[in-house]
Amino acid sequence: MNELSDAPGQTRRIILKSAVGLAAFGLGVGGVLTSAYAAIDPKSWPENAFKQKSEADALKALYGKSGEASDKVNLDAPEIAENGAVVPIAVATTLPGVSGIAILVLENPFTLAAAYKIPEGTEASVASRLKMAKTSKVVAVVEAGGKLYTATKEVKVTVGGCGG
Amino acid sequence: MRTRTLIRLAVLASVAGFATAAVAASADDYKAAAAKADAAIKQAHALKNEWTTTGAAMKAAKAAADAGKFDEAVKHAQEAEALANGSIAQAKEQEKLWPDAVVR
Amino acid sequence: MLRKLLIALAMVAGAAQPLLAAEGASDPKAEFKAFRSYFTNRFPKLALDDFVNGPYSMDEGLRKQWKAIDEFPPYDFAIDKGKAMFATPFKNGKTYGDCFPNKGIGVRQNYPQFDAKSGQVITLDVALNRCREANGEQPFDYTKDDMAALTAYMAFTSRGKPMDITIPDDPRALAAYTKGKEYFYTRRGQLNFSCASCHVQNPGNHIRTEVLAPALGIMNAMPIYRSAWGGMGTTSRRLRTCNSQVRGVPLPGESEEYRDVEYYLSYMANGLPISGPGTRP
Amino acid sequence: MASTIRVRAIASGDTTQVQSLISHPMDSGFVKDSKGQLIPPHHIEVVEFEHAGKVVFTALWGPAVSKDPYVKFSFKGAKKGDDLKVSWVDNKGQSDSTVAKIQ
Repeated sequence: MNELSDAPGQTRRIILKSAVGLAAFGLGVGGVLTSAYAAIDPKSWPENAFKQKSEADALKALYGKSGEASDKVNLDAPEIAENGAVVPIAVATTLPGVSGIAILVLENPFTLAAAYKIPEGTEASVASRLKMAKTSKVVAVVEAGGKLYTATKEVKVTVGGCGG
Repeated sequence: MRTRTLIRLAVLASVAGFATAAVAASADDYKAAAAKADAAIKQAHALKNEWTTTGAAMKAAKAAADAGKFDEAVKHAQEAEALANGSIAQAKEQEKLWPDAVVR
Repeated sequence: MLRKLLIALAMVAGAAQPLLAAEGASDPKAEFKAFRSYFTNRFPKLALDDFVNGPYSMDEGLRKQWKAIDEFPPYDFAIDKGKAMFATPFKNGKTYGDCFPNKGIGVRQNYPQFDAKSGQVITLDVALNRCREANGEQPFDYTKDDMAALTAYMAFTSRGKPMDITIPDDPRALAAYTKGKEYFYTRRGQLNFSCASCHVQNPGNHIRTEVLAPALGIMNAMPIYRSAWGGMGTTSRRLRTCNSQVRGVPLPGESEEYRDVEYYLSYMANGLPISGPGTRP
Repeated sequence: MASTIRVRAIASGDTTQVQSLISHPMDSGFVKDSKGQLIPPHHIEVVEFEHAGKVVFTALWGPAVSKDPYVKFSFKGAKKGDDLKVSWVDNKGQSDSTVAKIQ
């Protein structure tokens, strides 16, 4: 952890709160971050979207609109998760003009699990590993051509990933 | 499978124990019950075959005794004794039975 | 819920009882053959080398998730840590490598060993602590991360090498083997399960949705990164968890019983490749 | 100490496949410690992947991303030997970055 710096989280949190609206807007545009050479701009994290408890609210906070189901969105998730702590989930699409991909776990305490920005030149395909508290619908969201497209699949979880 | 009935026996024994102790128990009753349980637990320990539930019952017994609830304390101590005896019976029975399970 | 589980397991167990045993002394060679054919007969389509992948050899859905996780496994960090520890000299300038043949690289498949001097079974974990103590260092906890990282690295350098356990011509070695076998088949805990109840009689079956691993090759994957732990754990940690899961009080790490059962199971897995460090749900 | 970031970036033709694993607890804020106290949330919020001065991929993560998080994606326009910079920042303001060679 050579470059690990320990900034005061409290202060940053306050700064973040005032920047929420701006952050969400920035993501809606879905462009390249402007801080290419500098350190990451913490304000680029859409805090408000990650606080929402429903699919509709999360999508509204993240993209400012709602989605429609599409068979062009491919969601690869297991039927039964081996452990809710580590559920491999991949999303890909053949849709053109993709600018973002998000994954929602509807039964988690907060719906939005991860969002990815896909600039031009990057393929509309991403794999990651998520935590699931219990059996839930998982929603893959693709932002393409200014519209949102979704695919939904239920993943069974018997060993929850939220512990406790 | 004779051993499988052990658990049921252990539970029954603890219930029976509770029934006999239903007339308000004293600190001495608890001490006697705890001593019997401790002796059984020691034996189970020597056989390296303790059940986690035995320890939990003993802990509950001590907590109840500390709170002055001796009826409850006696009940839990008797439960612990029954569980410890179950594990002792299991260990002794398994000494003879385990070879039957070996893949040949 | 646990009662239901107990009854369900007892029922499957009854349906798949291995042949009744004749009492008597151990015959490791004959037992090895019988153990091997029990599993290959039960899973005729499974490649022999696949048994070491535990539940992933038994269930297609699990296998797919494992493959996805194994593309870049979270235990990589533990291997790195173990590698760095392994390369770091003790205060006296010596290293772990000095305690092992071939400097400790690619030797994991030869453990556990029977040690004629002490008359005991020496697992890799015990050998590592002996090495530390011989060089004036404090031993590691057998259930904690440091030991897990060291053994993970050593297993990694032995990946694919066939398990190669010997039982020397010494009555004490045979006795240790027999004790390990006894531990494996002895029912314990309030739920009245033996190791074999799950891993001989019910491999591939579910406890709720957890898939039970076959006993054949089960040690080849050690140590394991369990999602349930969120980290790498030693063989002792896994055995202690097994004990707790059947409501038995676990033994201290690397107790004689644990070492002996590892000896027995590793001998049964002779010829099967080392797959450790493994991942498990 | 070693970097918290591991990267495998492999170029094949015009496409580079990137896989990354980051050592991080990703505490969700819903798990209790051994004393029954809630462990406060501690998770990575943003991960950026840069090639030739351009951000080619950004991950925005909440507390529901697994411990030691992993991500895989592919992008075009890089070749063997190019640098790929990976950096992350978490909700406590901690951060790390590394530069990997595309293979």
